[in-house]
Amino acid sequence: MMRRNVAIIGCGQTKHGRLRNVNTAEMISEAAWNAMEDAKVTPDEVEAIVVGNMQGFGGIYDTELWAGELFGAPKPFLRITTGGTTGGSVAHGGYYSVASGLHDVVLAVAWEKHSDSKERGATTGLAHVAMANMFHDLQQGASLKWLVSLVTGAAIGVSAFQASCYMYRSGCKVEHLDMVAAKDRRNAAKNEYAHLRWPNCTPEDIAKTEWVSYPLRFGHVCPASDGASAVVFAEEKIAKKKAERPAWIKSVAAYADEPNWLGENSQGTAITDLSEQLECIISAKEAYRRAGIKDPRKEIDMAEIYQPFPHQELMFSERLDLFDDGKAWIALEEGQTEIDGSMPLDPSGGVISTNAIGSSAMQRVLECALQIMGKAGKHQVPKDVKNAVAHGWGGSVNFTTVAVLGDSPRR
Amino acid sequence: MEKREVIKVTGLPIVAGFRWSVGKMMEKFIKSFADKKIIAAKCPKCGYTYVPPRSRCGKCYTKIEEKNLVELSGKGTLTGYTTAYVELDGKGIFLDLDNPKVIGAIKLDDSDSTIFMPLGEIDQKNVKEGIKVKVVWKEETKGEIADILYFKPAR
Amino acid sequence: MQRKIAIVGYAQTHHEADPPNTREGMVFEVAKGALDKAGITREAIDTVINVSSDYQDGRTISNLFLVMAEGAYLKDESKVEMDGAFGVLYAMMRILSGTHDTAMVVGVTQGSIFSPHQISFYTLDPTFDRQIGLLNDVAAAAIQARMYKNKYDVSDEQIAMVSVKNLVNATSNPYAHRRIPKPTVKKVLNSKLYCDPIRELNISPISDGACALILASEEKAKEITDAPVWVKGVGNCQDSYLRDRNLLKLESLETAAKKAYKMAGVKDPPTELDVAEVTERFSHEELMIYEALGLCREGKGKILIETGVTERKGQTPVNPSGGALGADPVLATGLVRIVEAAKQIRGEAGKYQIQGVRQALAHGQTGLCAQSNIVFILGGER
Amino acid sequence: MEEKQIKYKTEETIATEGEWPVGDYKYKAWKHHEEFKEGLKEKKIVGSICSGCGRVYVPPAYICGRCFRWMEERTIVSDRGIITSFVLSNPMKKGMKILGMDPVDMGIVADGEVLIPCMVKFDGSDSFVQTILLNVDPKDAKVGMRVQVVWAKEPKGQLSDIEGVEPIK
Repeated sequence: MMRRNVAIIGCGQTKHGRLRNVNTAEMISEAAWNAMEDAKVTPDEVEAIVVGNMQGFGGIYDTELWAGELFGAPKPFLRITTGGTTGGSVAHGGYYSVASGLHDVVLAVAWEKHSDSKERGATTGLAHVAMANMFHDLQQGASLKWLVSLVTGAAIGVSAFQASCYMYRSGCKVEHLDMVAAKDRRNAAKNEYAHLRWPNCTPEDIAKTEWVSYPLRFGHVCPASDGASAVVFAEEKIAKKKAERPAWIKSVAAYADEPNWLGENSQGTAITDLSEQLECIISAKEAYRRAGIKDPRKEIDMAEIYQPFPHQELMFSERLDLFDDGKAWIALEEGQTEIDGSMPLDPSGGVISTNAIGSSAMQRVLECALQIMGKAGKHQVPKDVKNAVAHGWGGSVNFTTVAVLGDSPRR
Repeated sequence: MEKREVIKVTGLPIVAGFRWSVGKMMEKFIKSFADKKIIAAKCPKCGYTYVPPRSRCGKCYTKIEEKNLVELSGKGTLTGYTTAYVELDGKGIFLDLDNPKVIGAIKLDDSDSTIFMPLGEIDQKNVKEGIKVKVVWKEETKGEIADILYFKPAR
Repeated sequence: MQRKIAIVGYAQTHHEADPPNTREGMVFEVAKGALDKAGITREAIDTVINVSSDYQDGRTISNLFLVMAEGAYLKDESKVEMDGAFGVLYAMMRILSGTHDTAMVVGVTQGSIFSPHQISFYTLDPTFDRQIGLLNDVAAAAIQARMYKNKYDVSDEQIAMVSVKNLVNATSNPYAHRRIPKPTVKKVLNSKLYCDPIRELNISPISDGACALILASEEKAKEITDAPVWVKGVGNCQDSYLRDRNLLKLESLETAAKKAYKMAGVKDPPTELDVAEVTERFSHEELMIYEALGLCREGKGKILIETGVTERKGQTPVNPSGGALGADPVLATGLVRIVEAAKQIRGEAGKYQIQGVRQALAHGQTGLCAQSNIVFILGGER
Repeated sequence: MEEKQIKYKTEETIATEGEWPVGDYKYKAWKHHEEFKEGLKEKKIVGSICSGCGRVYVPPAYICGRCFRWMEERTIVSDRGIITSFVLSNPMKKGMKILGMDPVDMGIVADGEVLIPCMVKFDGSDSFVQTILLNVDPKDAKVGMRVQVVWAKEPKGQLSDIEGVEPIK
């Protein structure tokens, strides 16, 4: 069958941070309108809208039922949510909406408004992922010491354990995590939409911050941001008409692994290495195959990786086959992953600098599109970006979204 | 194992709390309750008037700004209603109400939105679509949503 | 459509108030059941769409722990957090794009663990309506029912007749939840009054249940089954928020239906549709659905129910399975409608089989007063 | 250092409030932990074994998603295994509040104690179990370390019968 080519023709986002002068509906619509204006389309031209966020954080159920009219309702709406990967999944939904031939122009919007939660860093929302498991374990006589160790030791959830696994697997040191964090904070300083910006940040600056729980420091941790991002997808003819240099979606893939950290109600799982990330390896392979990319290390020019914690940038760059397993830290040391390096990773500053959870994986797609369209401004990488890969990560270390974007349609 | 048995899991008394920033338009709206005023946002292009006010017209997509805010009279027409004999307890259970509540769908004069507000000082038999109603304020208003007590029939 | 798509397998649980089964157990049961029905194994599925809700399940990322039970291990997986019928739309998109050839959609809700009525309250504008604290799905529907009754002079008895029809139908559906002996108008009108004019038997029950279905591209469908049910048309639309929409009509459903009809080439729904399975969370809603689907003119829904047009023996039977009033596992409900419509086409509906069904409609909805709607047209012949 | 960081913030408008009673859900679960606890009472670690792929899940799981079948068989795995991952907490301090509790005051942990939550893969299983690494200097904690279960003196058939794990001497 003939496959339809789909491109991103416009991107929009809000500034990220603590946005207390708007309500959720206004925040979402700001990003949506920015994207529509950037794409030079009116809401009448948009045929359908795909939305998503992580509902537990903002305390509103199906926000688009209330907010939808500010950016397009009445219209077909589709809500797609998959935890940390939500934004990526929403973008994939936008892509499929057009690729299916059911629609020609589709708006995809993703958001989070953490500051609406009374708890700092939306802890209840995060704990809620495993709350049913926790209640179950307590009912089954788990000790309070175990609970305390869970809450304090693993304050940032499974990521600290994952960092431990990854460091063992790759041999990288905490110093490398400091380097990643510093690089990303510097990159974020060039991105006016980022939440946490730290010009000239050095690994030494990061190393001075306190431990959250070893091996992760406060300087390694992402903020809880408010913000929204949106992109407009269009089929080939419209894309060529509306955009000077559309960012073509060459492929998407989102494979699921077994939950890495316990199953439903704390049943055992058959996984023992949190840094293996099989679902990411397979998603990347499939995405490259669908995109016709044979050698990602040569053909991919940059990547936006979902890295709320610094070891993840290294780890996922390997799982995305941009570096050998366990060797990304060497590329980091050589400066390859810097904004002007041979394989820039997260020139936008990434999730470590800006994390409006539901929107974060969408931001990766959006940032890759900006780089291809040449619209990334101060954080534009200083080379011609022909192909870029956008990554999303979430679930219980078991969901990955991958999108391959390019400067030309898939052949 | 012939049968897979199931147990119920009870939680701890944990409540997630939220404080939703209302935005500039809603802030004006709520704060103006202090002066016993109801304001609405009138689309500068199509004229559709939203109450509570908002920043974008859903009918013609025009941006609505603070200068487009208009004051309403606090009077309106009842376009629909129901008498609620039950009420959610906040945890999902419908509890019987000793005093049933009348909920009115009200279109305020010079606005196009419908708001859903309590009705008071009214005999259930006299509740009818089309009757005129008006807002009843608390004696001392503070600029919060609770300043509106209910709507009652207007003569 | 770029490709032809067919339903090739399905399964649902017995929907009950509080069955001794876990979410995982229900999902595994239907996923496996659908595969068995299609006569294929998990390996034959390319992509899996989960339909569940973080609020309904009380688990942020509700699909996360269901990956294994729904057969999505190392599959291209995603989740739609709306009615299950929207999940089918997304699965279709994935096949239509050419990326995938087969898809499984699995929807699940356990109403017993937390009330969907409470969750409906969380959809309200948090800066105003949620603060007023009066509305929820039942109260909003009551206001709508009252407006509709007054505008079109519809009686409580006529609305009760919808409940009676669907509850009678439910008694012969082994999967239905609410199976009361000999439902009558009197029983409905004597049931507990919630929000005038809505009584207990005007409201769909709160069910635990799951449903799965398998979609395949034309080529794959032909390999898998001799009796594919083709998706001939689909359309969806979401209305404005409660304050700024016309509650007297289901406008978004009308838009959705028109789109689906156009795609399927349906010109005269009352004569061309042999059966319809719709999601009527409240009995008056079904009358409004008749109108929005073009089965009758505006305000004339009451005539269809009075004259028995939508009964099993009528010209256009609606909800022969008992509909949502018979069982409402919230997010799975729209999926169940599609499955029931497909069963009618394949002649597998048992005691409630309608004779000679060639074309069927299925409807799903999300939001207060049916704010977001989706319509499918299914057909047996090519 | 702090002042070098720029964090974006806007002015505040007023806010409205609301709640979500997350503790009021009545979840359902299998009795998998009951089976696990039965074993603990006899200082045994029970897992389920898949008849398709032979993988052993600890604690018992009911469905093998790989082979897409119920797991009916149970097996006992060793109470010795290896650390696959660990983290170090900051030293516990009197006065700190965790879920509204003061763990030092309550005698759950000692003042100044560093907790070492860890993941252990028991020999003969394909899972890791999250527990606490005990009786070791935090400096000596390592991935790959051989450990054994520290059992409660009198196991009662509850999850806390496994107090943690300690290095094998």
